[in-house]
Amino acid sequence: MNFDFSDDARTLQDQARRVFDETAGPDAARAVMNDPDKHYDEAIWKQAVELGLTAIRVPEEHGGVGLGAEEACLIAEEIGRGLVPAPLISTMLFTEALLIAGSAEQQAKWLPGVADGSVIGCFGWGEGASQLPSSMPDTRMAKGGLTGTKSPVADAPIANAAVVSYAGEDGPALALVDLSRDDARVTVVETLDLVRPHGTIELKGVEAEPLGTSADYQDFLDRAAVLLSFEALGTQDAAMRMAVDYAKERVAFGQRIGRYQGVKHNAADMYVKGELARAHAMHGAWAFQAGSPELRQAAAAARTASLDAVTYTAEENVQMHGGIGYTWESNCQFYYRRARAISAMLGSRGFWSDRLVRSLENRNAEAA
Amino acid sequence: MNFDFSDDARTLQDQARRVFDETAGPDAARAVMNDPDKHYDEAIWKQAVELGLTAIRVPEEHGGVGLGAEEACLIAEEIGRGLVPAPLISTMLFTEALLIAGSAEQQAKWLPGVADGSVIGCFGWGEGASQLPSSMPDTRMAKGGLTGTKSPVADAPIANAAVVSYAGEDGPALALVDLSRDDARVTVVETLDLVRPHGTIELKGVEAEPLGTSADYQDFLDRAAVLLSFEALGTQDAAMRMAVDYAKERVAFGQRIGRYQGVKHNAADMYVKGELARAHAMHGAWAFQAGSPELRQAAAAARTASLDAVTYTAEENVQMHGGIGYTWESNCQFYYRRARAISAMLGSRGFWSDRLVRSLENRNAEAA
Amino acid sequence: MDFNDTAEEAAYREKVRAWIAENTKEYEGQGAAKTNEEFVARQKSWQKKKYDAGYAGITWPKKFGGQGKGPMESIIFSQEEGKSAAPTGLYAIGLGMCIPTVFTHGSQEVVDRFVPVALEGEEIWCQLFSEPAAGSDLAGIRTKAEKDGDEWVINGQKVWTTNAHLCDYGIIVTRTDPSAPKHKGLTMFIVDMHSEGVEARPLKQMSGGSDFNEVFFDDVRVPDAWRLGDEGQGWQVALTTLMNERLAVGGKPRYSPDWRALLNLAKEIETVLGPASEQADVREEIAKAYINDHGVKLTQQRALSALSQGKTPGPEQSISKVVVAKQMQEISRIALDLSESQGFVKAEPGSELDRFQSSYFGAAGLRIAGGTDEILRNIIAERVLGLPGDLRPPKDTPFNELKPV
Amino acid sequence: MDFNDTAEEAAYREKVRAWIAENTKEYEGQGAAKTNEEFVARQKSWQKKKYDAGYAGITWPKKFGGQGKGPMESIIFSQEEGKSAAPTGLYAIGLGMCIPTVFTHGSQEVVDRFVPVALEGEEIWCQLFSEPAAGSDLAGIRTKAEKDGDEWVINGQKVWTTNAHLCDYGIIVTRTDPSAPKHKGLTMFIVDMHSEGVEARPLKQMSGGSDFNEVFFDDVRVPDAWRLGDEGQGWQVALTTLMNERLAVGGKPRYSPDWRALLNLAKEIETVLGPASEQADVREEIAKAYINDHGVKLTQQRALSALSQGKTPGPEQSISKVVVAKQMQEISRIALDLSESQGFVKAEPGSELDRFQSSYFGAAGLRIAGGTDEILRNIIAERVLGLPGDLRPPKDTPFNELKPV
Repeated sequence: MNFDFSDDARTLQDQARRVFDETAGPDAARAVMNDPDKHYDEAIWKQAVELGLTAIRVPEEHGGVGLGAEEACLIAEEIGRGLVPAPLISTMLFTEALLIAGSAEQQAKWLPGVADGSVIGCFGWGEGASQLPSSMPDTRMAKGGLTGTKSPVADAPIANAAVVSYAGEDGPALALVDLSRDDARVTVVETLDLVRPHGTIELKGVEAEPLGTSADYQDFLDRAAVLLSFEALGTQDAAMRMAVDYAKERVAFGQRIGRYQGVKHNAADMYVKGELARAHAMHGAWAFQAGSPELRQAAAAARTASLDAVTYTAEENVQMHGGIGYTWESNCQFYYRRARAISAMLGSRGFWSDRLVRSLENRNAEAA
Repeated sequence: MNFDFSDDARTLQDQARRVFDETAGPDAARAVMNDPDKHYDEAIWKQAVELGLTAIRVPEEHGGVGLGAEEACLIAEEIGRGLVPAPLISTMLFTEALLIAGSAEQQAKWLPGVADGSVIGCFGWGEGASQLPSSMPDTRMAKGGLTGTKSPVADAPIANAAVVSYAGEDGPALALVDLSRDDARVTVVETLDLVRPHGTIELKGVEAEPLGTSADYQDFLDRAAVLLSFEALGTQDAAMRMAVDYAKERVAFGQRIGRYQGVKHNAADMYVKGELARAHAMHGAWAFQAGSPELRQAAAAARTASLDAVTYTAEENVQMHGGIGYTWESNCQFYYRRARAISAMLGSRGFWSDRLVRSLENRNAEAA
Repeated sequence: MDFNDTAEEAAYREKVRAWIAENTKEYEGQGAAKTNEEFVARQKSWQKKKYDAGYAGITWPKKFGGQGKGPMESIIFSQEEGKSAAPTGLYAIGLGMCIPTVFTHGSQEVVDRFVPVALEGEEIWCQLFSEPAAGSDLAGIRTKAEKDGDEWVINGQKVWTTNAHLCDYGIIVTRTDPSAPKHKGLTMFIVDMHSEGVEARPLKQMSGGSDFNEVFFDDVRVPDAWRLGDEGQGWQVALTTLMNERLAVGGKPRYSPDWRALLNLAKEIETVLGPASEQADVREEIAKAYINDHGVKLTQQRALSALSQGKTPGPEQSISKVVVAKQMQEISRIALDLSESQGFVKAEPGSELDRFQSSYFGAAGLRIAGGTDEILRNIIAERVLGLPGDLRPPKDTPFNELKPV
Repeated sequence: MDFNDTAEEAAYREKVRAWIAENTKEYEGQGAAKTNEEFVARQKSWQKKKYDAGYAGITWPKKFGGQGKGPMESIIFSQEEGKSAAPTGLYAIGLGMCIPTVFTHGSQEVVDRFVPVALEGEEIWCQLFSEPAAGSDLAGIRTKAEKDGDEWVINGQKVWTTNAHLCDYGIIVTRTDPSAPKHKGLTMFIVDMHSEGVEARPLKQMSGGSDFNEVFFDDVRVPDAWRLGDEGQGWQVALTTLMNERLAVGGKPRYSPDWRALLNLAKEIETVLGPASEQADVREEIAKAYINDHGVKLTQQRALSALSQGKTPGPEQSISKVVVAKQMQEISRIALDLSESQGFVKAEPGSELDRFQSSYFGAAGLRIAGGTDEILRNIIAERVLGLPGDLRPPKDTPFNELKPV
């Protein structure tokens, strides 16, 4: 048994972390937020491409390096930690959709561009209030044309192509849309996250290709959940470190506030939630990599636990900072807002805890 | 506006508290627990009767003092605080059922005995796992004979008469059974509360009288919920005081543990939960007394909040005591066990929070 | 026990309701003020009307221009005022906290100069307490005041000052003796917000709003006659102010959504099992919201009853904010989650969802403002339950020799 | 990343599985032991078999009679042993905590005398640390040891001693110099539990069970040769023992119900809306239980991976108990609530409901045993996150001059 990432994967993670430590983080996020014309930091995107981060999962035949889920997960964690203001997570999800469900032609058309950084991808499932990732979308395909409205879609305003959910024959399924087409209309939509751009994709009979089956869609949800769990864990860890660092320095009533159990136990709770989520996320990474049937439950557990961890930590990070944490100048807001963005990316907590129990029920029934 | 109990009611409460301070409390509870032949403390019962506590709600025409809900609630609180090992709460519920739904004859037959202490009453709704106070009971009435099994019924082994729920025409309703009849079989049933006796009442066509309508039954549930909320608050307050007293004295790492925020904030949470529940319980007492239509929601809120408060406090009282709190010799166990008993007495938290929302929905719909 | 007005209360309510109805007509249908000037002008006009009609300072002693009535009258007036179109808010801190401190601790001269004008609404006041390094630990403030003849010279920075940019005067806590122990070297003054050297800058919050200010003091001079209490007695004087604050705050912000908002939102959300409002987990949250929100309201009514009977409501009041702020954060997050991806899209201003979104940010601030959850729990445990205080460094060390541990 | 056994691990597992299967036949179908003697006899026979076959002290150094293997082998053996009918438990503390302390700190003489006999199972050991006034604060113990020639005389009381009434020897922390600072006046010894003056009394728990003892020492004599470590070094020696404890505890008690138990219970409970297992609030609790329970299991596997790669698992392990104990209390309470009034009636021994009822009581103890939730959170915050310690009274005050504040 070896329940840890490989040394190679860790080395890649360290590289990414070093780069993002220098170039990304809250300051870079703030720069993008403050510039209304800037949807992302192109220099960081370029650097990430040069580092091969968009190419890790792309097979060698398509110009990538063909690495596994472990590497992708650890990179997602670093993207989360650095609040990286570039469309890396979106492009990762786009890539996974093609890997799971894309035909040889579809892969050959899009993946080389992903690997060399010329293609930014995005993924859209949402259509309005109360819809869940498992609901049948209103978006329909007829005669190769896709009609519907997907919103909010992260990074849509800067993406070249989108994978979106639509009403497949026996459940929601994925379709691929070239956003450079004139009839694919993308408008910017304002969200609670002021850094990552979001868009509405309006499709009125836009030419689009189906991408696999509805079973593929379900598998895609699992993989996406695992990747987003690692993003959440990176963000959570950064917020926790920020809180802890402040508690070590801030003085009230003559002592550093980190001495008070009220503060200390709060920090411990952040850590406990983070570690529980990390264990499930690693389980998910293993199941993803190994193609194990445990992936369904592991992914749902990882998503549920990581949303809990990042939400709690983002909220309590503000609290631990006191008044200063509530100011615009403080970096607390980036974590507070990003936690909402991660949740919106793929259905919120309630959907995933229910999916977890459904998969546990199935497993229980099989065992019986 | 005067949102406080009357001075007269407070005076009565003080009297009861003084008496129970001397005679009841954990030591008296322990004595009953340790004596397998003793179901309750007859001396305390006698004293309570002499003090008029069983007579407070009984109309003067039946030998009582005809006081209102305020007094009954405050007495219930003292019974809870003192863990009083005598069938006072059961008899109070029995009395309320007769007051709400009893005919002139029924009242004349039973209430004088309640007032002078010669009648111990009890109330039974439970019939098995998962049944709720609102479910249609299996117990049926046919030709004046009642058939069914009610269990666990608090104080049944020592009661002269029982009010039980049965399947009325349009919902659960109440019936009155004379337990001195040879064919009313009561057996002792062991529960998690080792002080208050519980029984199973087995009825096979036992002669019994209907007590009011199913609407009366619903009203009775509300009043019972308010009374039990006050019992819970008394128990909660006693457990909190026990925890706080210990935290003021116990020393660890050179200081009284009450100085640590970990302990202090826990105590504060006990207090906050207790005060919230108290406010709702007082609202319930007012609505009970005033016959206000707000009673339904106030009673459900009081019951939900008081179960939360007493459960939390009973659990954390053990925790705050550390190892000693987990011993048989410690009095912590009485509160831990009694919290379960109070819950079992009338449907647990989930039922009542749902009933609360249902009544809020109705109110909301009326307002719209 | 009686939730209804007594006969006297009902009569008073009737009287003020009629007066308010008559006198707020001009504000009806007015939108939000477009400029600071317009905002201030409306507030001033309403305060003046109240003053003229004998509804200003309802609970203040008559000798300070008040009406000498009980808290119940004051609450009744506020309730009726709240239901009307009256423009309120600007005087809450000045008349609720600052002026009571002025008339309790100021010289006769100062009282005569400031109190009537303030009550009439002519001059607006703010409270200058918190500093960047002294929030919960107010006695840790560093803003200096040094004596220079008959005047004092103030240097330093305050923060979280409500409406400082609209105010004429403020009450300020300063350190006048850094070599005295922390709590003993403080002195309080009245300061003219229009003096040279005072600069108020809006402080932008995480939510994007700017309800507060940072205020910088650069060689600002105040006359010794404007001192409140003796030199070195600033801590005691500040406690008076804070005592009044405790009575004033604690409620739920008006814009904050309650159980009803969650119920209404959940009713509109269709799930495979029917409306979300029928799901057990959502119902549980609605129940919790009612228990917390309404429980706090009932607790405040208990305190009000005590007050009106001449009893002092205890620090039991502290439960209010500790319950309300966290509840507001939870209910908002739950509503956003229930709304799924739509909950993440910036909502239409004024919509139900917008209220939840604003509250999700506002709650993070409310959990801190006026005492963090942690400080409030300490207060409850220590003052109500009698638990001992946190272990702290020695109290008698001179302030300028304090070394944080 | 690989959850499966490596080839070597699989081979080892195969080997031990076969051996265990062969050697536990005699225990199959045995009910619970009826007497202490029978209980001890079974445990002794199994330990002896393991010893003879080379499966005792798997991770111990060979020079102390161990097998010198890695933690993975030890875990594999325990896993397979756990699936069998083997009677285990009595040696967990002695061989897991006491004897490692003995062979780390005892003289050669002492090691030769005690270690092999203990490993063979002939002598049973207990750990005498906690006292009524020293639980979390172990260094606050008061049991005295005074030197008398070549012997020490022990007086005092220990508590929460597992199986003291069945044990032959124990390791005990005593205070040998009350005038030294708290942590510096301690010394550890081996004590013969059959000596005159030792009395073990069962300690009844809130749950009704008696898994622990109080042990009284009245002029009990131990030879100086049985000292573990130097005089005054007892704190350092005790830390060795506790370090081993940290590796040993943390898991969930075997009898404790998990998410599966709650799911099964909820499936059987019919509500007006169908089985309780379909209700959103119950599903949420099942999900939480899985996330906590299985998350802890996975975290332990992470630690095991680290161990087997020669890395030291950090105090990250502390999260285990803090999560598990509270989760156990919650899930049990929820199950009892779901069972309504039936959940309150003493359940059939061995039934699902009985497990929830026992766990509701057991959890209250588990939240305290081996470090309260509060202490564990402190450990996580201080040792993992590097936050500063609680402010405490001076460390160098002589123990007998300490005055609690």
